[in-house]
Amino acid sequence: MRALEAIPVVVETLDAETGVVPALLRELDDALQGLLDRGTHHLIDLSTMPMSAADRRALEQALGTGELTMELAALGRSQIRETSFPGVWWVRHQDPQGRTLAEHVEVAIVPEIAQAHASDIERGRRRLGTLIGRQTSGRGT
Amino acid sequence: MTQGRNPTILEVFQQQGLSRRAFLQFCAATASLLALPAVRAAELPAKLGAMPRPTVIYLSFQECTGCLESLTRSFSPTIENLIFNTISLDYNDTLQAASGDAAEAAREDAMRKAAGKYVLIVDGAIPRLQDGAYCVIGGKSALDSLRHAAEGAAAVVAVGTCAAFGGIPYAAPNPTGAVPVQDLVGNRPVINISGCPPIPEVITGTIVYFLSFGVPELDVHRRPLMFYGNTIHDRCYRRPFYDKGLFAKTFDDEGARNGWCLYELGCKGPVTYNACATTKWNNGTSFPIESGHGCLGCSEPNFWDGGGFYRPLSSGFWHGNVGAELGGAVAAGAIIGAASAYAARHRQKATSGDK
Amino acid sequence: MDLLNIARGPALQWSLVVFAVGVVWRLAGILLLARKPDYTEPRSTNTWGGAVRMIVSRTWSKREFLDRTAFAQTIGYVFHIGLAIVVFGFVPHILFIRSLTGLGWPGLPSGIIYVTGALTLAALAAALVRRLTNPVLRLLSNVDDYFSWLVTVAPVATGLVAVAHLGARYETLLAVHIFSVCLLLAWLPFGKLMHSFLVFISRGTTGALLARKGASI
Amino acid sequence: MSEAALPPLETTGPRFGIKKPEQRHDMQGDMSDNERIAIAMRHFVRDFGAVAATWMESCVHCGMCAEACHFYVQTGDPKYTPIWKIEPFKQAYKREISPFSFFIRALNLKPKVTADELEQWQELIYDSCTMCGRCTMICPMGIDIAALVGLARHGMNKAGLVPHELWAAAQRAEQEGSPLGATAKVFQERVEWMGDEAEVEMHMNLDEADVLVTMSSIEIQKYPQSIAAVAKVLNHLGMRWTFRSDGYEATNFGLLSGNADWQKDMSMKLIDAAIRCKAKLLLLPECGHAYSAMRWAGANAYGKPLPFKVRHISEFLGEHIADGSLRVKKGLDTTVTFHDPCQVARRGGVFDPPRVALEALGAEVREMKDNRGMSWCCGGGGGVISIHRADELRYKAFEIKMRQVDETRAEKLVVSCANCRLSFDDSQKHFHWDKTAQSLLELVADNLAD
Repeated sequence: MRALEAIPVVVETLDAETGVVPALLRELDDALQGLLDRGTHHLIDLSTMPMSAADRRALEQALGTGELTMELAALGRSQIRETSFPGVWWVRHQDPQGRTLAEHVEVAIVPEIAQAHASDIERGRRRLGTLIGRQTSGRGT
Repeated sequence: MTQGRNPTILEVFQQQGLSRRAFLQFCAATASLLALPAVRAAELPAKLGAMPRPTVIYLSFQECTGCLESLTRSFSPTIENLIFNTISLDYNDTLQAASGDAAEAAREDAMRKAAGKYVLIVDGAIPRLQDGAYCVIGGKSALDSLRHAAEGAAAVVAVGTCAAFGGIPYAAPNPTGAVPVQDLVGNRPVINISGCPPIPEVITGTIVYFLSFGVPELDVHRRPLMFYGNTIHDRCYRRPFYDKGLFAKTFDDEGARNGWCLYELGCKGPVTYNACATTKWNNGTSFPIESGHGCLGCSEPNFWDGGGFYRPLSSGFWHGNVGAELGGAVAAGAIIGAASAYAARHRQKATSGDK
Repeated sequence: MDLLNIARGPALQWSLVVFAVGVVWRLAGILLLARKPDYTEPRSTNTWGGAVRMIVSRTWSKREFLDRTAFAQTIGYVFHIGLAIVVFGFVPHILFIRSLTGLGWPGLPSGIIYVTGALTLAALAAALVRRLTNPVLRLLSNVDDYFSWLVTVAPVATGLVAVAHLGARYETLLAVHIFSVCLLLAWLPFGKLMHSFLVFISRGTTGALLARKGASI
Repeated sequence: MSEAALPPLETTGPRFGIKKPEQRHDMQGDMSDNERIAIAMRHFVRDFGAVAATWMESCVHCGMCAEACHFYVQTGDPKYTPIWKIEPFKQAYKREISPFSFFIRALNLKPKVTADELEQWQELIYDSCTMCGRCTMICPMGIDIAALVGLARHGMNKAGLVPHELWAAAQRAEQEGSPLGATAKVFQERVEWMGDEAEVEMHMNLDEADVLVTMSSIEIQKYPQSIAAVAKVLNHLGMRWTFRSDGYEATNFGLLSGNADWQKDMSMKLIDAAIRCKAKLLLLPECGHAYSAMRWAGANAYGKPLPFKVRHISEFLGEHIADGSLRVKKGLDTTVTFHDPCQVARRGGVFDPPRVALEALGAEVREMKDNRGMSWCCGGGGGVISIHRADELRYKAFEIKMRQVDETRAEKLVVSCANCRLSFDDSQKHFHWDKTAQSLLELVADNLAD
């Protein structure tokens, strides 16, 4: 099917800033205030936002990178990166093929996805129980 | 395992060795797919997680299994597949191993157990003539099994244009008297997910939305507005060419090569509502127009009888031979005209008699 | 979608049939009336030349009349030429004509069509205002004038609304647009819009008669 | 009807015509209104051929014809819009003859025309329309409105709705051969008198001649010098010509009043006379509607092509000067402006011959702003000059012509139509204007080369 590749697909992309970044920064500022006063979480879903590539670059540049980056491998892979502003996290979820499924900017002490959840801990603890059980039974209790 | 009730979706995830974080990843992906507003997206994990794993009955009638193929995405274990696991698909005569009476008994049992709460997915149109004799499964006609299944369903999801609007079986001359689901099911909410086939993410996304938040906002054809709110034309990346008046005249001319608008090659984008231009197909790879072919309008009623896939949308839509009819009209006009002129002359002669 | 299918299918088909019957009926009804021979000695026998000359020359006012007719005539030409550009320049229209006759030609960018459509609408509105305010026109005008105006404006207005997707769903707007075209086609032969045909016949006839006498055209 | 019973004439003053009646009778016959309407519509409908029908169907109510009509332009009254003048007749056409007439009658889409509507329209069809055809020049649909008004007058005439003076003049013409009392006897006496007065050889009632010369009553009664002038010219050309007392009156009040039968009678008189004397040319005098009646309608009254040519005197003079057979001297070395009579120029197609003649006489022709086919009407044509009721309106219309003549600052004003001369003379007295309209024929006759 070499002929098909020959057809160049010219896609016109808008590569100018649309002015959405300043608005987002002001939203983050307000969310950080909410986090400090009331401990409320806030999430901005970037993938549903009409942002051009230039906007995305501008936002990344504005937020910068912080000290902590986490890598999560569960259903797919996720990168959780603290921005240069503590409490503001850049979270990207990818499917096993590496396609970005969702991208969020979260305002929280630690993003909820990073924290271990009670139900996981409890199942973990049971597994630990069976592990301990085997070791003690190994010594004939 | 908690006895006595169906496990919640979160528990199903965990039973498969997946952590809550995996579930959160799944919720984030689905929320962005459904373009849920921030408030709803935050609620999704809690709502979906706590949902007891719903029973799903998938009945196939006059269909080509294209929708199922699309739904199961047999060639790549993607996020949709997992959705597929989170819902307890208790009956699907194509996928399940069981068959014959055992399978039917299992279905009846599942329906009885989750009476009033299970989700009924219907694929394919339902023939009515000879009271459903054209489609009989296990001795029961499609007509009867749909009515019976719909009784206990929390909602009926008609997947594919056949189930939603009748599709191919419904197209002229419709020998079997096929009708869409919505013509038969009156007392249960019906959600149409039209398309031939529909986009996989649209099917699963709608089901997830329904599980979490109930029946989504529907358009005039009962299709979820979050996927069927805009026409392909309004979201098409080739729209600037339409506005500039640059059109491909054939499938391999300079216009086609430059990716110009396919309006002249019969694209039905302007009158077709679907998410192809945004969500796209095959994991966001492309959609019909992007790969050089006009939209067929497959998510709209009667698209099979829409006057030809390669005739431009604005061309006439004639029944019968235009030339002959207009010729006949001209002849008729001439005769009536001549008659009126003759009558007029006659009136004139009548007056010229007297002084 | 079925409203649209009715509009672009049977409705359009029947209105074209009515259009064809009506136009030929009216023309035949006029042209087949008695024609008296003229035995006088002609000053010129180039009557066809006179006919063509009048058809061409009457498209624009003579110098002596221009200062009194320029405004009205300009409005007239803005919407006549505007209608021509929109109807014959917009690609979907061209494709419709091609589906009917097989004839096709390259179209204009849609942007230009939208601007022209708006200008046409404005000119038609100005024409109506003039018809309602000018004493001569108020005296002359009857139901046919106002209804024919409405029937001409409707396709332009509904066309622009359809293109801009204002209000209802696109297919409903498109259906309304096509129905308005059906109304125009069906009404044309029975009202003042018949001048689209009669203008050539009337100017030609008079041009020929005057040329025969060598009188001014 | 004896001499005394005929309507009285006004013989003194600038305008020779029917005397202004104390009591106007603008309705003839004692028919009831319904009868009047019925006859009017029947006879109106009878005239309609494909051409008139095309015109009746083509009007788009654009109102531009008003901008060309001197009566509307000067008064601004919308009722003088040319196409409005035939509105009742359009109604009748639509009801009786149009392609959809059956439905229009059945559904009564166009109401029947009423008697008082017709009476109201008399002023529009006669007083305020000289049938000059200027509206025909502007109509974007090419409708010959002047011709339609002519047709409309047939219906009005049958309905007995002709203005008093026009009916009186037409009656005199039908009965005694001339609208203004120029009977055959009076004509012969005048010819003899002019023959002696101007020492010109006159020919009356020859059995055979090449040219049959006709005159208009206006010239016979008010401008008799024209009789001598035409005789001088023809003798100078050495042509075999004659007057005929059995066919001399070129004016046609049948046409002006709308009486088709009388129009035919009057035309046939001239045609028969021309045939009797085996003429090759019927020479029409300085008169406008005479040209329309004979040149462009004579053959149709006769029913087949005429065995002789028909020429207007100004056309005749121009052609013979141009081909050198008529030699004149440059006795008119001054600035001149020429008024084109509507029926001869715009409607008749005679533009250049008068100018050839004037230039041959050494005059510097200064054209008016609107001239030739676009010339403004003198306001008196189409019988309007004879209707006293229309005088105010006619004077208003004349103001345009007066202004355009003055604008040329030409020293002399020349015209080639006796009816126009009446209108110019009458208006000159009314406006105390310094210009007097002069006859082209008389100027040529006074400047023949020796």
